Amino acid sequence: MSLVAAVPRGIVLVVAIVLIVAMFVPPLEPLREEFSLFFNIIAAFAFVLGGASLIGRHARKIRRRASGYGYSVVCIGAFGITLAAGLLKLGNPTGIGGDVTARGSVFAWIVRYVFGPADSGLFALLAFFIASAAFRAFRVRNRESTIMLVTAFLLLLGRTFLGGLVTSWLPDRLEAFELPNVIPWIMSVPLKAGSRAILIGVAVGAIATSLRIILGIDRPYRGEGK
Amino acid sequence: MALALALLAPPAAASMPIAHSTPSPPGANVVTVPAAVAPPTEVRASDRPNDNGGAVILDWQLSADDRPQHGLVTGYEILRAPAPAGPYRLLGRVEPGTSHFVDIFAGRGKPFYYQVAALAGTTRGPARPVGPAVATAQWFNHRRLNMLAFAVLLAAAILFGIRSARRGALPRLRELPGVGAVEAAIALARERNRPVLFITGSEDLNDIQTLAGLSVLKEVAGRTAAEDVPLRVPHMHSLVMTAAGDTLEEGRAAAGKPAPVDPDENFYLCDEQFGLVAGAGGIMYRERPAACFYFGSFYAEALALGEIGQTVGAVQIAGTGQASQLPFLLATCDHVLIGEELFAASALLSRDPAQLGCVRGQDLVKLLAIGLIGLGCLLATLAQVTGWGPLIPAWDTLRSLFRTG
Amino acid sequence: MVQLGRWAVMNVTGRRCIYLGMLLAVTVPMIWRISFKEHPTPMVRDIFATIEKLPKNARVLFVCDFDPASAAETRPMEDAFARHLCLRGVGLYCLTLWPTGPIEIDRTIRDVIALEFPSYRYGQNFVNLGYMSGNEAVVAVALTNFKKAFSTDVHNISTHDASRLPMMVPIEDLASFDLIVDVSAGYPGLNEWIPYGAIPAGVPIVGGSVAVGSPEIFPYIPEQCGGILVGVKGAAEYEQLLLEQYPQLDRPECRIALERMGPQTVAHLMIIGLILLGNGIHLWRRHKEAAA
Amino acid sequence: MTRKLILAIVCLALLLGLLIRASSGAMPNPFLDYQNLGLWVGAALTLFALSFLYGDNPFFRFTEHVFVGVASAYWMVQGFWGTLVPKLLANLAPEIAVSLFRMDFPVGVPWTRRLLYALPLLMGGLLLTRLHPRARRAGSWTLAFLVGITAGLRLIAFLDAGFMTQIQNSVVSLVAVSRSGFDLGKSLDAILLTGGVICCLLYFFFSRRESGPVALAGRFGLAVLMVTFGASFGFSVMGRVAVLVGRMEFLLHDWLGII
Repeated sequence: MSLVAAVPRGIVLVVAIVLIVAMFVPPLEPLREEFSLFFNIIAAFAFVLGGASLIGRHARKIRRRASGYGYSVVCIGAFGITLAAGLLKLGNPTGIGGDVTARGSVFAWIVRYVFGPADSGLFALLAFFIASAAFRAFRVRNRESTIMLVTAFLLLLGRTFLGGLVTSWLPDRLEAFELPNVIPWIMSVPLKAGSRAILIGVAVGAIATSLRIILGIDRPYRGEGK
Repeated sequence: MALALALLAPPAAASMPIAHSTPSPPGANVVTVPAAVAPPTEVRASDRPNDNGGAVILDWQLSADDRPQHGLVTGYEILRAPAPAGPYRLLGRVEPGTSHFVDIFAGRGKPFYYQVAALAGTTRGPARPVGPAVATAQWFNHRRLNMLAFAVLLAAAILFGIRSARRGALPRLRELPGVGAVEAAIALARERNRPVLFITGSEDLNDIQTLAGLSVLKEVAGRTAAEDVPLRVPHMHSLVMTAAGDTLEEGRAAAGKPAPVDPDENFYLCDEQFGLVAGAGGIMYRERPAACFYFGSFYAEALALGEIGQTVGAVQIAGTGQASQLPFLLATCDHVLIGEELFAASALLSRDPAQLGCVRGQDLVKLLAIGLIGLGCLLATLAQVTGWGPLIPAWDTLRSLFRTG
Repeated sequence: MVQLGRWAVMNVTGRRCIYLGMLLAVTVPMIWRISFKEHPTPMVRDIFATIEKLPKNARVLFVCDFDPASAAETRPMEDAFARHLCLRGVGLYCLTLWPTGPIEIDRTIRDVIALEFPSYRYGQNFVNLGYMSGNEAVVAVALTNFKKAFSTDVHNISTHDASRLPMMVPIEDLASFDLIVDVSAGYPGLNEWIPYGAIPAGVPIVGGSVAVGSPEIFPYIPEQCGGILVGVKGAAEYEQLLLEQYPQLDRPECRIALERMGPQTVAHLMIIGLILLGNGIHLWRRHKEAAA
Repeated sequence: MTRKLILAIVCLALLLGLLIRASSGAMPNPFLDYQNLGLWVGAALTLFALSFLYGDNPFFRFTEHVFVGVASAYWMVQGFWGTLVPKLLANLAPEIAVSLFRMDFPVGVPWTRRLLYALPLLMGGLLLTRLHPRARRAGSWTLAFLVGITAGLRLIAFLDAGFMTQIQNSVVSLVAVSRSGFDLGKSLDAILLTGGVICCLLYFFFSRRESGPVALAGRFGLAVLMVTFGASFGFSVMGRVAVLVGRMEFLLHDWLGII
């Protein structure tokens, strides 16, 4: 391992250790704040790479006249217009120093009438997907799937007016087993237990992964390779 | 629990001044304003501990005229000066009944003198200067000593696991069928001559789950390269795309099939989750991947990706720590790695001793968590049932071990 | 690792029938305006009571952590909260941690505060602090130094400017607020504001969450979080309470969530029917296979 | 071919009908102003997006490409005006931001701060060397820097909020006492909650055997997890349907004007 190749590992080690130590040393604590800000700043630089990837991929399709290259023209066009409108604040009534989404600007129009509807339109697909997923997945197949099916069924029932009706015949003594009371119980006992255990498990996994990265066992950046 | 809490509660209520609320007869609302309101007593100014300087804490006893009802005091004014003689500048006002103020603009290392004066309407009562108080920085935050201890303990457990595995004591781990299915799915893709789609979640590189996803991608990259299966890795973040480019190269080099990354296999779509759905959905419909892998942090897009993958008949394997999206992945994918299993996937795929040892270390940490929960609950229950004096401070100490701040 | 088994791939027609059914289940009750009366749950009543007993000069941090994509669920909550808080006459400090959140704050200010409460003055009764990037890091900064995290409002007026933003004068840190109200649709949201903001500052917090994110908030209730409105149903229950307490609000724009519950109910019934149908087919097939 | 022709004629007829309805004032007229045009654009994009349910088609493909282009540019613009200018430039050289963009930043930034903020500038610059195929190595220094930040910040964050806080919340008395004395229901809840958390954690054990008491506890843990998943599935249907309702409101009310 050459010295130059060892630099990234050293950077990871130093940065991570400094940020961990900063949690316990008050004069260093502002660093944690500053460094998470640095992340966002560098992520903003990275947009150049993302843009290059997007334009490069579609430009190649256009150059090769690959099938459906017309869509690539649309994509690059939409990208270019939005980028110009936003960076130059075209038609912005508050000028170059104002809010980029100020009403009346070209960018605000695009956000409101192109970005918004397309985004929510795609989001709305989920209503259909959830129905077909429920139809396909919730079957009495084995023990696990049955438990999941029954819970989901109860929850769905409880979200409608039927929730109060199906168990209203129960005597007052068994009030606790009425659906409107069972659902909060599910949310506050088994669901709480399950989500808490997942949280703890994820925390343990995340701590271990952080350690692996700090020690250089995991290298999601280019390490010693060529 | 309520019992134990009552036992632990300091006898604060007894020292509170009790207001004599004799109802005044109608028409007797004559207010006599005395020459001055009584000043607050025992004013103390001290450096706020465990910080980076900059703050001075002021505490005082309420003015004798500050009572819950019929009190003259309408608030307190806090004044500050660089010298005992002044000039004093107003720092702030607090409501009546308040006996605490933090001056967060005290700088570092500068001595200041303070006055706390009671207010009666627009009249400011007399006040004596206190001080000097100097805000200083501490080199260690004692309130986080417990966190440091836990950090060291957890790191030691994980390092122990890694060390023993590196020395040859490979842990016996249970099989995760989802991990085995990854190889089968790649073989299927080769058989059908179709690509494999891999998505590293919708979070940026500042999420540990994304990094765990990249580790899985590294293994998948090696195996697809060995089987000559094309790979499609669309991204929601430019940084993740850049890192994934390196990951792909490393994975291939490790599998003995080094090859540069094609810009059509590792690419950026846009930073919007439904842009990922549209883009990846389009790829799924047009290129019909034989297998789709989703490893990372997912939100609403998980259901859409899984369902589109179902429609095109791909084998789907997912892993995420997002509890709220796990049900949708379970309903659409063939195999799902739940929560912590995501972080173990790359270890099980690579069979790298250090990584496997780390997974063993995670088990040790969980054992510790279970032990602490069990011990804490036992202490709390015993303290409540028996009411035995020494148990209560013991339980309280244990609870304070987990206090963060 | 869980495997529920490999599903039989549904045929295209079956899938399209389900999609069509869903479309009808949602549009038909919307066109014929089918709606049902809501019965508020204790948690929603608790949230309502928390805001109802705020004093007149209270300062409320009103966080809008959602974007237009999730607005269908969160907008009715945001509006109901804004309406209720304005009716109580409290000071509103609006902000968001979502880059696309400012659109929603502007809309609430325009359609609710400015339109229905003309006596609310900018800088005195409400202020729009806009978007700040950095997610939970912003919360952590605001915790100790609010004006460092939000140095200007959306109009680039300094938050230290006492003449133009007099309501910012008493604000030092998060503890300066009497209540945090956060309507959130994911990350960053309640799951960040509660542990990094409300708990260390000791400020009560209530809010609303999209249904999908709510199980992550439940562990905080009731100790660290006063309660959350869950999805459209929570918003509808809140609207019901508002209507009962303030009958003058009986206008269409104050019953948005109540009206949206109509298609919800029918869609839920359809999914319930689908699950029953699916299991019926499944059991019938299994029975036939066993017989064969 | 005939099928496509019929489809085109039906689409044209529909569009013509809508335009006539718009010119009569029942719907927003797209040729009146930009807002009304926007409603038509939004309605078209919504319909195109929903057309994906039928399968991949040119309308969806068009929306997909428009959306990917617009959304990536949207986030770049936000990155520039929301991060690079107010966070980097305002700390590094606020004079430029003030004179170039007429923005209201304080200019008296101390040189130590400027020096500190030269670090992200340097790292960002190094990252851009990725654009050149031969200068790529320097970019991995930036990636290492970012990964280091993530590991350093997240390790503590998960220790704090995920590990310690969750354990603290779990440490409770298993015997609940209400005003009227011992409360059986609440006590059972507490036992089930604690037992559930422990069993789920045991389920996550990687070095457990396939049988034995730990495996048994793990199976109970799995059952608890399945309840969790079922509940959150049933719970989130409402949110998904709500989005569709919102879209339908937009189409039926804002655009078509029939409800």
